[in-house]
Amino acid sequence: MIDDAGVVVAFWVIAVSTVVCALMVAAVRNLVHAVLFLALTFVGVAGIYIVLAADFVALVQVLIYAGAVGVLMTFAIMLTPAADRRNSETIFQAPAAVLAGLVLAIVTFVAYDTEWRISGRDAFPATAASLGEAFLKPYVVPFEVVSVLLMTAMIGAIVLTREEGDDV
Amino acid sequence: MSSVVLASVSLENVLVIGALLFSIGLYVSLSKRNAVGILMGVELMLNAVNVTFLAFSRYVESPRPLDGQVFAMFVIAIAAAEAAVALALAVAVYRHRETVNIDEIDLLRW
Amino acid sequence: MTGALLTIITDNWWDIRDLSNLSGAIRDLVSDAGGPGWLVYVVAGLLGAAGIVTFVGVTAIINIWIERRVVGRMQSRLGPNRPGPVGLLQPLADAIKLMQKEVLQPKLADALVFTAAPIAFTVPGIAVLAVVPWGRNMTLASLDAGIVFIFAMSSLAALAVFIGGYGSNNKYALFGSMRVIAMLVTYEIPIVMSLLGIAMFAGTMNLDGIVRFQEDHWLFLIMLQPLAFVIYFMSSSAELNRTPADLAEAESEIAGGYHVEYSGMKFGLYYAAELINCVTVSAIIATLFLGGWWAYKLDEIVPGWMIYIGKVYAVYFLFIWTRGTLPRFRIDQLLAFAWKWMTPMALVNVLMVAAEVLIWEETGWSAGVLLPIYVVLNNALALALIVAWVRVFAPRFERFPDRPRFYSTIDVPSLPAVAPVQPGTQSQ
Amino acid sequence: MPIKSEPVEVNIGPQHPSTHGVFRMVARIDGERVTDVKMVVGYLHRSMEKLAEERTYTQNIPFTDRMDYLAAMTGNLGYCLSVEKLAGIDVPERAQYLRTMFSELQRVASHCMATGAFINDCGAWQTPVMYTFRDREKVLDLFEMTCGARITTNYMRIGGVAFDIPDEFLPALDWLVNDDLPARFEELENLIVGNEIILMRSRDVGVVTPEMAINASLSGPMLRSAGIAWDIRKADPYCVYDRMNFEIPVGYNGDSYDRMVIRIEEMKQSLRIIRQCMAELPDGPHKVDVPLALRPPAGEAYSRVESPKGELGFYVVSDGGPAPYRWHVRAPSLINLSVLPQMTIGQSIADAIVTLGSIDINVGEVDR
Repeated sequence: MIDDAGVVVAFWVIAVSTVVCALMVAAVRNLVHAVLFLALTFVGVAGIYIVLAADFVALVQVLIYAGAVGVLMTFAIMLTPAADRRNSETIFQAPAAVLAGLVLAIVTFVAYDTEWRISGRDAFPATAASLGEAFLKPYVVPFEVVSVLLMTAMIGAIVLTREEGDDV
Repeated sequence: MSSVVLASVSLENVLVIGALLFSIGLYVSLSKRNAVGILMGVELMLNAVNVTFLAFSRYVESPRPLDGQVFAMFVIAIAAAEAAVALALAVAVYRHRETVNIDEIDLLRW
Repeated sequence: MTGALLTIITDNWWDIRDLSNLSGAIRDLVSDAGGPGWLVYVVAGLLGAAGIVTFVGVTAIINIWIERRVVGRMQSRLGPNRPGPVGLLQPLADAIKLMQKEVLQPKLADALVFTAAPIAFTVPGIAVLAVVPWGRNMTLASLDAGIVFIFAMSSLAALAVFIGGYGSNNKYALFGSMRVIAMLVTYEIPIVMSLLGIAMFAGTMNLDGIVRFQEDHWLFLIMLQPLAFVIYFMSSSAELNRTPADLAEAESEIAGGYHVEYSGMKFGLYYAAELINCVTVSAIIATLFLGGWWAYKLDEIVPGWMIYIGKVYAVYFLFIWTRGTLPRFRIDQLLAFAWKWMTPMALVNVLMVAAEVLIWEETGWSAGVLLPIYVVLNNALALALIVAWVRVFAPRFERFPDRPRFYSTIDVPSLPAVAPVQPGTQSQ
Repeated sequence: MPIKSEPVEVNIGPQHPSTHGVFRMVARIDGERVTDVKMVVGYLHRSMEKLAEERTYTQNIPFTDRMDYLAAMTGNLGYCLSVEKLAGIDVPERAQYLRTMFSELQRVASHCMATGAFINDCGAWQTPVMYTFRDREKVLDLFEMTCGARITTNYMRIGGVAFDIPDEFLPALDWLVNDDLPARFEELENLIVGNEIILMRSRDVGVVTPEMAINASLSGPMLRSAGIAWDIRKADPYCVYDRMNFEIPVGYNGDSYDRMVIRIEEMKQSLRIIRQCMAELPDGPHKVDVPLALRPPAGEAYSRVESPKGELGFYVVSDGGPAPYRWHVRAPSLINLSVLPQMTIGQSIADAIVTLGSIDINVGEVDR
């Protein structure tokens, strides 16, 4: 339970603006604007992380999502022609909306229906060191697998985009 | 302070925010025409999942409460890799088909 | 309430050596007045933020003068010296001029992106200043992962520059944006790697903790990590768009790059933000490598934040110096330099630090014995690597000598005799 | 399948920090690489060659100031030489020496400008330009002392020079060429010759091969950088250059770096010539009297001088009237510029700027 009034106010402000930004991603016509709102959403989500006492994850979120993925997406948009920069919907708009609403309803129902085993503990103390420990002790195998995956993804991305017959 | 509605943030509140983000992401990824737009929806959903992970990590009784954060980190790492590959795919598809509109890319082979 | 006011007066809150006295006094005032705990937090945070924003505003203004004046001296001229005493009012004149200018926006520019970019470029630079310690107990937000915060903010600034150039709908601006991204992708790696050594030695990523480490072990980390300092300085000058790596602006090539379409106060914001970012990086260097507010025994006499600002300006002077003296790299040379020199060197540095920290922890020898040895070792390594690179790997142009050859006589071909043409006979 | 990239057409100029005036270079750029360059000249065209047909021979001298406004003295000199050749006027000895001295001083001033602007194009933030400007100012001070003008000197006259040098001129010149400028050039060389970044930026950038140079009829430092020893002062001596002892620096590779160091060495050689002129300067009249409305006999004359930019030639045709029948200027800037596409295509955009800077054009002379 988080009941420090400052944090509560911060949470609601951040949460509302994050959801509004996410809605703008769905609503705006211009793909570049959508990326910008997406970056704002990422920053807002990082704010929610901070409220949830995960400041290290929040910083990584800003670094990876808002910085890297945002730039990557803008880049991808620029590599495609100007005519394709609208963010229009397909014919699946209505079914998609229905499905999304359904998911929202179910998750909300489950969230309120379930009896959660809430622990009364305080926020975590500084998490960076304990996260590092977790990565290198119990989760060392997944950690290494992720690093291999990142390497593979990097090579894969290079292979996909490079010119055929390019010797470099 | 208790007289004010919403004076505290409960697990359910965070879960609903996560659900909202997830459903927006789902809508975006299902309805958008542009491949990059779809990718945005996917990223939104991954973020929503992360919010949920961290919410459980913060609130729920557990012997190893930090596991939620560790999972979130893994999700971020994999999402970064996925974004790189997906955008490379989008660029590659554009190069072959001169479009990134999903409804025009309807052949399994070209 | 009156009692609290009295404490503020009787307490030593005016002691400028430690501004946390002031915030403590305010905290007492609020809690004595019956304010809730979070209000103290908010008030102290707002005050700190106000302080930092004030500092940023004042620095941006002073730096305009300092930079123009110092560079002027380096260029054997005076620099601004007309408005006010020794030209001190020049920044004011600049600001008034910029504010009076019409804010132009290209017709086909993306209005939202075009407007948002300068703001998004300014904010991260200021935000970083929140995590640096200004003095003992004078950190606005003592973040546990302060170094990661620095990386996160610098990547945000790059996004801002990118979208600004993209939104201008100008080819030069687009070139600038593309170069920013290429440089960001390349230089993020050496920056992260170079600061990794610092975090490993200090055992923390908290900037307060790093300063405390330097205080405890009685040395500046630049002595332990000279190579990291060189790498960080060079990469951040690339990230800051300052010569020799100001490719994204490249006045002489792409006429200003990403801010070529900006005018009036929007340009002023870019201009100020560049100076602020430079101060921010100087502040990071002063904190991580130069001991922050701590300076041996000096910080017992002089207020810590004064020492700190002094160090920040010392580093800032280095940036002005490079700007005043060096020509610019070409983009491929700069990227090659980052990939072929900085990244491997940073990796070598990280390995070296890892081994040293491991020895320190495993043997349990006292820091007083080990650290001097490490200082000597690391300095020798840095020197050896730099010299080796200059001698072995640097681009060489020995195919041709630097100096031309000289001829005192030349073969004169005999000029053919031409019959004079009478005027009027020529065809028009 | 290759990447379908769209080449971008970028207007470098007419308003651009590095085009040294209103010169426009329409570059087609693929990524950072220049694939095509179109040059557009004429923004500064003032139709001087046509205007000259309406003015007397003496009235035309100011036009030559305003062609290469960074080297007005050599412009004056070339024109006066051609008219003297046409009219058969002998110039007094003292005037010959003064002309040599001033055209060498002008070469120092112009090369200072060229070197500083070139380093500026390499991206140094105006520091070298300020240093070289400081030296150039001192030369211009001497011009002002002699003829009252700094840039558009209008000093040479048909049959001599406009004014004799004042008494305080020679001591000032002595200080400049013996004390000040050698130290300044040494400082400049310490700063830029062999500088790693400048080497990286200018070696193998904008290469002119000897064949290219001869085919395009290049001249001046552009030609000499390609390894061809050619200098009008040696090949076709005018004034008193045949009595002077000096050397011409010649490059190896024809790249931008060679052109830069050749300019620096030429400045030193100019100081050598000036010293000899000072030592040998004879007494006597500084000009011969020439009728104001000079009517040279019908005929034509071409005379050329080695201006800082290259071979500056003046072709004058007279029909016996008070004004030239036809006047044409062989402007080295324009001709040196003609190889710009060959030099820049295939390089990156940054190199193209450096190449343009190393040619040292003067748009006033390109367009006339």
